[in-house]
Amino acid sequence: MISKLLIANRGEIAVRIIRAARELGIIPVVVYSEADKDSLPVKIADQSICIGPPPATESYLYYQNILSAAITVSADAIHPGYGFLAENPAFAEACRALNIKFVGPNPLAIRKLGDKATAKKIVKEAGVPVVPGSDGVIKTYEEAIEIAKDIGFPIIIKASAGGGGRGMRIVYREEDLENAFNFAATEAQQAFGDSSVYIEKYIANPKHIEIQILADKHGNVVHLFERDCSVQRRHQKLIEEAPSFVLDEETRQKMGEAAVKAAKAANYDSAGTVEFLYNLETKEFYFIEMNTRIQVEHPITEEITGIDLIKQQIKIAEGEPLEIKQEDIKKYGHCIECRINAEDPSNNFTPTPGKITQFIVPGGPGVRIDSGVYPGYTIPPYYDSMVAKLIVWGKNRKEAISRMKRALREFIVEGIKTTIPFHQEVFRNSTFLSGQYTTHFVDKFFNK
Amino acid sequence: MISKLLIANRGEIAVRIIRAARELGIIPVVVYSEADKDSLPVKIADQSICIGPPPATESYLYYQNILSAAITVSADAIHPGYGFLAENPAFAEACRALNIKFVGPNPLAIRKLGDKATAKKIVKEAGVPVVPGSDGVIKTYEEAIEIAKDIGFPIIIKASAGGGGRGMRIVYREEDLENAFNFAATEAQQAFGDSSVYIEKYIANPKHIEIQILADKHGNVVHLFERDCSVQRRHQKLIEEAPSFVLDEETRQKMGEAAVKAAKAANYDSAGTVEFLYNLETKEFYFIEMNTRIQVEHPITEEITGIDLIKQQIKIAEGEPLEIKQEDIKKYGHCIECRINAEDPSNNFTPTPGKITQFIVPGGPGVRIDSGVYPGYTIPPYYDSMVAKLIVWGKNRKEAISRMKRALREFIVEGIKTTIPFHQEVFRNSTFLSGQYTTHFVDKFFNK
Amino acid sequence: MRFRNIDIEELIKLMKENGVSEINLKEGRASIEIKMGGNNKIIQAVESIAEPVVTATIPKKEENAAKETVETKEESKKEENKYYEVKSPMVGTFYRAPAPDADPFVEVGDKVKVGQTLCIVEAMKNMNEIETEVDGIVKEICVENAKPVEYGQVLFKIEPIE
Amino acid sequence: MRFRNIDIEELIKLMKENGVSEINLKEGRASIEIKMGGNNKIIQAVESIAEPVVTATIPKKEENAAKETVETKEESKKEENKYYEVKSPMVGTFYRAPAPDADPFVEVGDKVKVGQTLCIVEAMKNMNEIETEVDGIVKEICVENAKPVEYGQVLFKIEPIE
Repeated sequence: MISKLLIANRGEIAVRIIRAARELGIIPVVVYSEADKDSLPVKIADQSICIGPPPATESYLYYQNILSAAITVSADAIHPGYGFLAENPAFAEACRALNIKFVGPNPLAIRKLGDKATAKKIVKEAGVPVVPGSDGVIKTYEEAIEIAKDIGFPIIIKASAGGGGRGMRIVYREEDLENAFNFAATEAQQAFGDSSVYIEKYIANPKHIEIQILADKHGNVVHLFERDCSVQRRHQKLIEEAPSFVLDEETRQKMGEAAVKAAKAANYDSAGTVEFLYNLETKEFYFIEMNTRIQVEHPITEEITGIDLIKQQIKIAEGEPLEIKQEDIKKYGHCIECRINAEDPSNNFTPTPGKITQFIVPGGPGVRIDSGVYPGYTIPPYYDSMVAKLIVWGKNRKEAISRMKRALREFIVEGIKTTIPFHQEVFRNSTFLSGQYTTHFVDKFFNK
Repeated sequence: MISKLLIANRGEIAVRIIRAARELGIIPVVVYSEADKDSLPVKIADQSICIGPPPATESYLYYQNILSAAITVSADAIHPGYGFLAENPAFAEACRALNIKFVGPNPLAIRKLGDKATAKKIVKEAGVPVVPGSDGVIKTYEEAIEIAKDIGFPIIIKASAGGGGRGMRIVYREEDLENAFNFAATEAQQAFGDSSVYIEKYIANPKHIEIQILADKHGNVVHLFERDCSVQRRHQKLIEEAPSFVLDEETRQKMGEAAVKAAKAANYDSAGTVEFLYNLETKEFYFIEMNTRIQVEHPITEEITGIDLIKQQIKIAEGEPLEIKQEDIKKYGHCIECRINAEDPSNNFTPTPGKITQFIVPGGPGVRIDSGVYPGYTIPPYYDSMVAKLIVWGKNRKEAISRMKRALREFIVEGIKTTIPFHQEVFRNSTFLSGQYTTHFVDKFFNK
Repeated sequence: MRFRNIDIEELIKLMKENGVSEINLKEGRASIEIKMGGNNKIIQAVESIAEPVVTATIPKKEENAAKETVETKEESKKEENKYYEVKSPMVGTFYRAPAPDADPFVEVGDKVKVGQTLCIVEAMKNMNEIETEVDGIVKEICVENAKPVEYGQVLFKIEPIE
Repeated sequence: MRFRNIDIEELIKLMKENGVSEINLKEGRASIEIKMGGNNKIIQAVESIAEPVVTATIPKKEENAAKETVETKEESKKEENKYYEVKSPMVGTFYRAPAPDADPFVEVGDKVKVGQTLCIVEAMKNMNEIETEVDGIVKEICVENAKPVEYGQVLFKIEPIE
């Protein structure tokens, strides 16, 4: 059993972990950088300990002080939250060496799943679908045509060393492949000094759908349904909902089972998330990666299942077997989360750190707020720009949407600009309302 | 259909109704007294209209200005909230005469159920148990002994004109009855100038348990389980929970059915509450009265059923038939509400109006806040002392309690004293934790 | 001798020195009222008081709000001294004339006498005649005909005649 | 005779001496009302009124807090100027001596030279010697032996010697 838990994080997730620890009768201690002296987690924790100056590399990412803090306050466990050290296998190993429980999976699972190629290989062998394509680099056009025919058009050619869209070509017809292949290889050579490319099935209308899983240290794994996180801007999730409005029960079932398989294949033993690309047209899904941490959007799963994921995660770290069986996990209603950030949506989402002079959060039925700020708090410029997660439950998607609209409307934040106006626009958008939005949604409708 | 709803109330319930109205696409308009110019409902409503000076008799209780306000802003309905005009049949009649929908039951039902004797008679005839006793005044000892033998000891003798415990005698044995009867009659004569007394079965360990019902204008009535409201101080409820921890399924079923019977017998047609006295020892229950309004503690029922009672109430007022069938109403988990008041529990609960300089509400999983205040708001001295309703859900009572404790702990209110410390003490009390508390609980443990 | 943070002696001394007849401080939402002595020779003193007081007290954002309030208060107080305000005693609809085709009861510039009807506020189908309680000249009609008025809303400003 | 913090006799004396006709203090939400008796005259010394008024308006709690902060700031600034502060560069456990039975590295009053070891902070089983970066005299040892220290915590105050 854990009696004192060091929280190696800040902001809303530190507050979230304080809450879970307290409900379990565990004493929460937070670490903080000099910039976070007046933060909400420091204000409400039982104990807090300064670990360094504002830059994260010298505080929240600096193992030595964090581990030393744990030893100094006699914490018997560390919760890394998300970001910072959450998916760092070396940190997890250091905790283990110091006999401090790490609230997360075993270091080997972190390491294996942290490498995309290894992760893909593991889950593919376990029978989980991955995006079809060349298993590695393609050298010649002849190879390319063979694979393309095998997986079927459209396909996408990507630079191995790539990024940012360069060396990337989408090909819809066989007759265009040769030109495209040569073009992509040339562009890759010019951009990265390496002409290696690979081929994948191109999914024109993808949704980002992920499955929450819980795995204990005794081989038990359950899934808690999906989250649709397709409202993204530059790969940053902005709005998530659970369940997905477009998944049929059969696909939901299959995805859940695939996620459990993936977790088992990796000997996973904590709360985790298996991310899939979902083809809105064909209803096929493909493994992308597995996140070996609790996620920002975990509350929407908590709201539809009634299960407190952080408490489960802590109990797993204590070595307790899962008390929940798959057949006991039911979903009730619909939940949506809006990430309210200190960013100016009318100015390209520029961060707006500064003093929050007034902060009146929405309340009433079905509204949950996970926030690390308070009236009079100054958001420092050093870290992420999260102000609050506005989480809204309704007995169905229609009620959740009307509730989110009224909650966004009554949310009062003064002193800084936030993304509330952006969210209000999304909830007026017919594509969003239909549920048929893809990961291209924000680019398509909000790129002004 | 209602398109504009006038809210004839203030504080948290006005905010609650604004929320429900908005989620239904109805425009909420609030009335306010000069003392409530800066109140939260005025701040967040679409429209607001001043109806009078601070004293409630000249504002929130003053029909003419409220009705005139409704006409002036073209509201087609009035929601009275609780208190003020909520259970005033004449006001409901005036609304009807002006062709304004009253969000509450028909005036006749209010009138009948507002008179305790009439209400008792109606439900008794419908087969709902009432506290056994003399049906009216007892004149002689002979009459008294006959009734006492009939209903069984212990009995209580009460002054007809009574109140405050005077002229009241509990009698446990037949041989004590004559003395007690004479004594009570004499005391009643001295105290009230009227020696009339009546007899009731004495329930030594009563719980206040009430059933929430919903009745439409088409004869459909459903119940939404019970609330245990036994934590009271001077008949003011302080903490409520749903479901009750002591009720077995059979009794729950019977009480629900009795409440539906009572509502049908009174031709009730809105959200309402049937209050029962529950004998902790014998598991018998007795009708006390029916409240013909939405109640302060309605959120705990919303949380365990997922049903928004205010939205249901509004839809009923619109004439819609109930969309929910009894068999569809299920309960999930456990919910507790603490009423956080601006009162000093260390000083005999003296009200502490004044400026709230800091206000950081708890959040995270399972926490709901219904409040009418905000940071920087000054609580005026004219009305009730409610600061916030802290409503906490857990998958079972144990989780709800540990969650309530952590929520109470993280609730920060500065500038005024509140009842938070009182609540914290209750949640450490073993009698409360056992669920076996009665309406004597606060007097017994907190009367210092 | 101190009350909260106020040195009462100093306050009284100040009042005496400056001919202040009445001071009225509150803390709750910070309110100040200062009345100068006997002969009603207030003049501009009020504004210059209001200014430094407010700027000094409240955090920036609120400051502006407070300033406005104070200024409005002071302003309306000035006018209150100058003009008599006829306020609506009820919620309803404001009518300037007894009937749609009739002439208005009063126009700006009219001389009115105590008890003279200025307008009607219709509330709940009742036509309530609103009268002036001072003799004077109508300086402003603050509400448009047939518009809704709330409780306490200013309907007319009247310059009293002694 | 006292009421809360007010000496009533003194209050009465004050009123009498200064011709105050009415005083009205409250505590709940802090209110003061003072009325002067005679027909004193006004004039302009308005600004000097503003001063004490200001002190009066800020809510009590904040004022003290603000004051304290300011004071501490001023104080530590003053000391900063006077004393050099040796702060912990890491989180760990503070030891005054190289071994449990050894003598402390330094005592209050000791003269120290740049580079001289003042203490050890143990972090992750590493013994980190903390040295002074100034020549001076140890004025204060701010942490007890074997106690935990956080990042940036002041360990020693040293009066520099030129």
